[in-house]
Amino acid sequence: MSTFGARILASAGQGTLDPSFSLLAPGASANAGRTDALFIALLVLCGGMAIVIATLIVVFSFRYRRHAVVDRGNQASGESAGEIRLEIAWTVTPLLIFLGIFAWSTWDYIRTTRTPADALPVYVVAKQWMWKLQQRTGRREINELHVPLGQPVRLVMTSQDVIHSFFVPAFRLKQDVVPGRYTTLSFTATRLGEFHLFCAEYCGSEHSMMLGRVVVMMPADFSRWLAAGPNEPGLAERGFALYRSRGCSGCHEPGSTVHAPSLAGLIGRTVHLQDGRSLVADENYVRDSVLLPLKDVVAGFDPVMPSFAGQLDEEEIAAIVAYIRSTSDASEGRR
Amino acid sequence: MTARTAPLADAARTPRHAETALRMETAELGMWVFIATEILFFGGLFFAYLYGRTHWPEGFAAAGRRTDVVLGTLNTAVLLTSSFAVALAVAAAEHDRRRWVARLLWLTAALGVVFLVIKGTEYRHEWSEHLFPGPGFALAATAGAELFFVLYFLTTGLHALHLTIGIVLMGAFAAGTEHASGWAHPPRLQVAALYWHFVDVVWIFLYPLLYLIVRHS
Amino acid sequence: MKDKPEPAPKDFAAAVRGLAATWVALIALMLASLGSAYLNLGVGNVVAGLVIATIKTALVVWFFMALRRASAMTRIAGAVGLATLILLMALSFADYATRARAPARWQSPQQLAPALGVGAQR
Amino acid sequence: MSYLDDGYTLRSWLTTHDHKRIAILYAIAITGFFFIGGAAATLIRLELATPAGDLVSHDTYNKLFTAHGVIMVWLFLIPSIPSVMGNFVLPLMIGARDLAFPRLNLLSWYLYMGGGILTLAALFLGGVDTGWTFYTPYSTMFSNSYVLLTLTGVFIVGFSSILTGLNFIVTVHTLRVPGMGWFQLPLFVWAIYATSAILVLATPVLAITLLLVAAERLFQIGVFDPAYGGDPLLFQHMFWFYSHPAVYIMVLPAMGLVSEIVPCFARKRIFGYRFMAYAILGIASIGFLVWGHHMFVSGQSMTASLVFSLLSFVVAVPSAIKVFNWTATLYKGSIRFDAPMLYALGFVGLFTIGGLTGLILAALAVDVHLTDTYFVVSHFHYIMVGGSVMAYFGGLHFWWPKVTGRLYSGVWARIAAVIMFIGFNLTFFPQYVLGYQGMPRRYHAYPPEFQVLNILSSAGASVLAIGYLLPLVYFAVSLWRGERAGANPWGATGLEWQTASPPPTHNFDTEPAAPKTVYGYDAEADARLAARGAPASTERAEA
Repeated sequence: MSTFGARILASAGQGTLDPSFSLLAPGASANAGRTDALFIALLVLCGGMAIVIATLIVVFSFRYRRHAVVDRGNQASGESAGEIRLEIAWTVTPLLIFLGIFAWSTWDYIRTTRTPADALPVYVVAKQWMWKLQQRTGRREINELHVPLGQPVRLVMTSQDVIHSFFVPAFRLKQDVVPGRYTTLSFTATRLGEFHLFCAEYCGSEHSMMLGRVVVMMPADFSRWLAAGPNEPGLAERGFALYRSRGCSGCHEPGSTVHAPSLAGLIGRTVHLQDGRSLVADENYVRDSVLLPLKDVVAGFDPVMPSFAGQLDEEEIAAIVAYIRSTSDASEGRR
Repeated sequence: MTARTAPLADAARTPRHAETALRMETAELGMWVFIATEILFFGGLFFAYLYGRTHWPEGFAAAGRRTDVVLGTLNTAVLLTSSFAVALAVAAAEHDRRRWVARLLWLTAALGVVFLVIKGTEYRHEWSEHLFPGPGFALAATAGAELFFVLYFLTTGLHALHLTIGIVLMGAFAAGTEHASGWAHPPRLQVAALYWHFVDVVWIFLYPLLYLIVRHS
Repeated sequence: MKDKPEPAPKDFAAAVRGLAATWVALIALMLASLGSAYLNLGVGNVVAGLVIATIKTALVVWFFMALRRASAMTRIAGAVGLATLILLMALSFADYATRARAPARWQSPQQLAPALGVGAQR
Repeated sequence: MSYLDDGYTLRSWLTTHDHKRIAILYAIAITGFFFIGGAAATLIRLELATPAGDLVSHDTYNKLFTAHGVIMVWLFLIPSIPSVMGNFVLPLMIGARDLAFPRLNLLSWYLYMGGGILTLAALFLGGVDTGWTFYTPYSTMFSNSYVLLTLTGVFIVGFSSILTGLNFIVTVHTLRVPGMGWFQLPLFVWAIYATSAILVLATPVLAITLLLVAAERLFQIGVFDPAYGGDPLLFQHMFWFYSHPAVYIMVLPAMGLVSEIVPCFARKRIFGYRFMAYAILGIASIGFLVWGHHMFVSGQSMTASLVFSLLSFVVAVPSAIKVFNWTATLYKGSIRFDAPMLYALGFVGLFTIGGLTGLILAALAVDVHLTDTYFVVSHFHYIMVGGSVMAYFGGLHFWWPKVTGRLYSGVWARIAAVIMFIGFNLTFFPQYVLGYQGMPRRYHAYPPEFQVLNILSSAGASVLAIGYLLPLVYFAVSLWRGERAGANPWGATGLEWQTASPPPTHNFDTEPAAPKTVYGYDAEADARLAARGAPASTERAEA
């Protein structure tokens, strides 16, 4: 941890109790600039309003203090028409301003959540009190995430126990990691360096120790780093091995005797269900289908698939999902 | 709601309080506000039910078939009749038929007890059929079925608790009316009856949601 | 909705007749509700069940609970409770109806045993 | 005979049905809880003075912030202004002799004490570490602490809130003095009325939610637990359905209080009375529609987030109206700066900052960065401590002469107000910056670059603590040998000032007449009086 601390200090260029901190920590992702711009605009607006109100209070307090000799005349005893106009004005004006802010922030938010099609997937499993991450090639990391500069990355996250939250302040992004389902977070890093990774949702005793760092590298360095890792099979390869060894292929391969839907290119496809509903298949759908096959049966197939609940762990399911995703790279990155 | 006691001892100095009509309005409004609270209290459970029903329709259907529709319907009839009885009691009290008031209130309380006995019988059947959530739950293979029974026991259990309070209340008013106790006057009885009707209304919604999900096929 | 609260019926027999008619209607509606469950109506089953329950509630509230004789404020008190409950459900379902997927079964070991009952293993 | 002289035994206090005595019972209990919660906060700030977790262990730290949250929210803030000041002055303000259900009122206090003691018991037995939010599945299946006992305590306190709310609603409806219409009610009555509606409608949802959490912990049933088909977000929806309106439970009465104090010390009717009343109702009702803004990054759907974001902007409008109207009330007033006024003006300033930063948090794109950081911590402390607690002290200073019949040291009271204002800003303003820099909340240890601001904050907390301790001293002195206060030391117009200080047991010796207008102050006449050198505390029954 001491080297970690030293690294933080080195990268931030600050010593303990160094008063030369910057008010806004530097942003390091594509959306950080937008978020900062919106934040500063809001700060100016809100600060301006606060200053105007404070000034008025101070000026009125001084000018109309009890012993001041000042004109206090022309006070209407009831609500005059002018007063009502004033009330309406200061009701409608803030409302319009607020709606404007809403539009701006919503626009930003939608842009931030949109994931480019070529985003690099990284699977994240959170548990008390660590982050386990896995690149598509199968290279695993704990409490560290290496990403290439300038390339969109999409985190597919789930938790093994309680709710955690993946928070990288330099990216101005945060997403809760919820047990029992996948949540996603996408970003494009725009600065080289190392950045804090925090767990932002209280998760028990060592919540404040659930730290990590995000390392942004040049794409070439990243490729080298990826290749230099322990030589494990890629996540999708591992998924394919599971797909074979656990018997998925026995039914889902096109030529098999049991009639089961083909999984090739499944993710991103619209699936029509027996009960008339339809949905776009995503990681959660695959996950549900592995664990709770009878929940969403595809139209035209018998509900014969057994549940794999308790037989596959979270990381194995992630591998199978990665494999299925790899069969449909063309449609990757929807949602 | 027996706590409606503004400083009555000094009624002469507070003419506003002396008016029965106003006291009546105070107590009645208090009870309705209390009912609003209760709507939200049971509402939380209905909300959880709505979540379960929309997310696990098959599980809820499978579990819903296992409830005892005969006893459930019988119980609905019992409770509706008890509401009728207490409404009659209020009407009788308004028209000064004290003997009828007491009889009808005893009948109401008795119907409440019948309801609880039938409900207990149902619980016993469900226990023997392993429908209590927990280890050895009969429908463990069907996702969502257990959630249904969790909500089934929570809602019916809370309802039974409310009903038990109602039975005590009705019994007290019946006895109070028989002994011509001053506190068991008609306006107060009417307010107590509101509570009983509310407990009935909760059951009116529980009946289709718990017993009548899918009975065909 | 009537503007002025209705006075109590003067005649006891008339009051009893009114309440009895309400009771008969309630029992009939209950049987209708029961019957509807045995028809295959799809979503209609739920709708029928809830609509009938609402009508029954209206009958109980209006005639048994004498809301027709109550003051406007009293009516509002009940209505606001109901409206708030609908808000809770409606706005939450703005989330559930549009969320990408429902949560699924989760398979991590329990850290705590439940305080009562053995649980967990099934 | 004043209500204070109506029996001196402990029994006469513990079995009283008098709303004024029950208010005193609440005040004593609440003061105790406030300082226990404050002690937890002191330890938190001490721990955070250094980046390393060196003062207490992480488990102890987690229990400290949970204790601080649970005590301050449910045992102090929610009952503070409604149960103490609402109880004392609401019947007086509408010319009633008591609440509609006096015995129920006493029951509320016993429920509150019972729940409070259970909660404290949980803390002293070993504590709870879930955070005051009790998020599942941590609270149901992972926390190894006294969750059930705490849940029971909060559950019971919830019923106390419900009964208090019910009592106030019925009282305002049925016991107003004849001739007092809705638009002649003081705004404090409006605020308490709206607050009561929230108490009655939101608290039961909390009760059932806590019951489900307890059931889940006991039987592992799976309503909120994904392992058995439940959804942790279902808990969050139900919890925030209560807990967001609960914020308005805490701040609406404070707004009402300030609306009493500002006109009185500006000697002017409140500006835009009707709009103030509508704004109270607007906040109370729209406040029910915005809970989802606590869940922007929780994994709720994007559509839901957009809807809740929009509604959160809308709820800011009535709050803005109120700030504008308070400011406009000062215009052409004849302003006196007694202690209550200083607290009220402090409230307006701090509430404005808290409200405006709320606007920043309502913006989705920014909230994704700021939520669960110190920015949020600072925001809600500005509203609840800068806002509600400041107003609570304002009310205490405003009605102290009425409650006790004694005056306190005006100089010391003003000094305390200034110290609180400065200490508060010093404590919490740095936390906004910390939040934007990315320091997550509920962290026991933190990276060293956050230390400067944390030290500032801890230093401010010690100033704030002095501010909170000072009133204990001068109020005690006031009780012991304070000057006698007349019936109306501030020359205020409310009905509560038209009876003796302290009021007789039955409130009014003769039933008061409903005033023709509310806040009938006259700044011009007051300024003329001042020019002739009349003392500040001129007694004027009809101002």
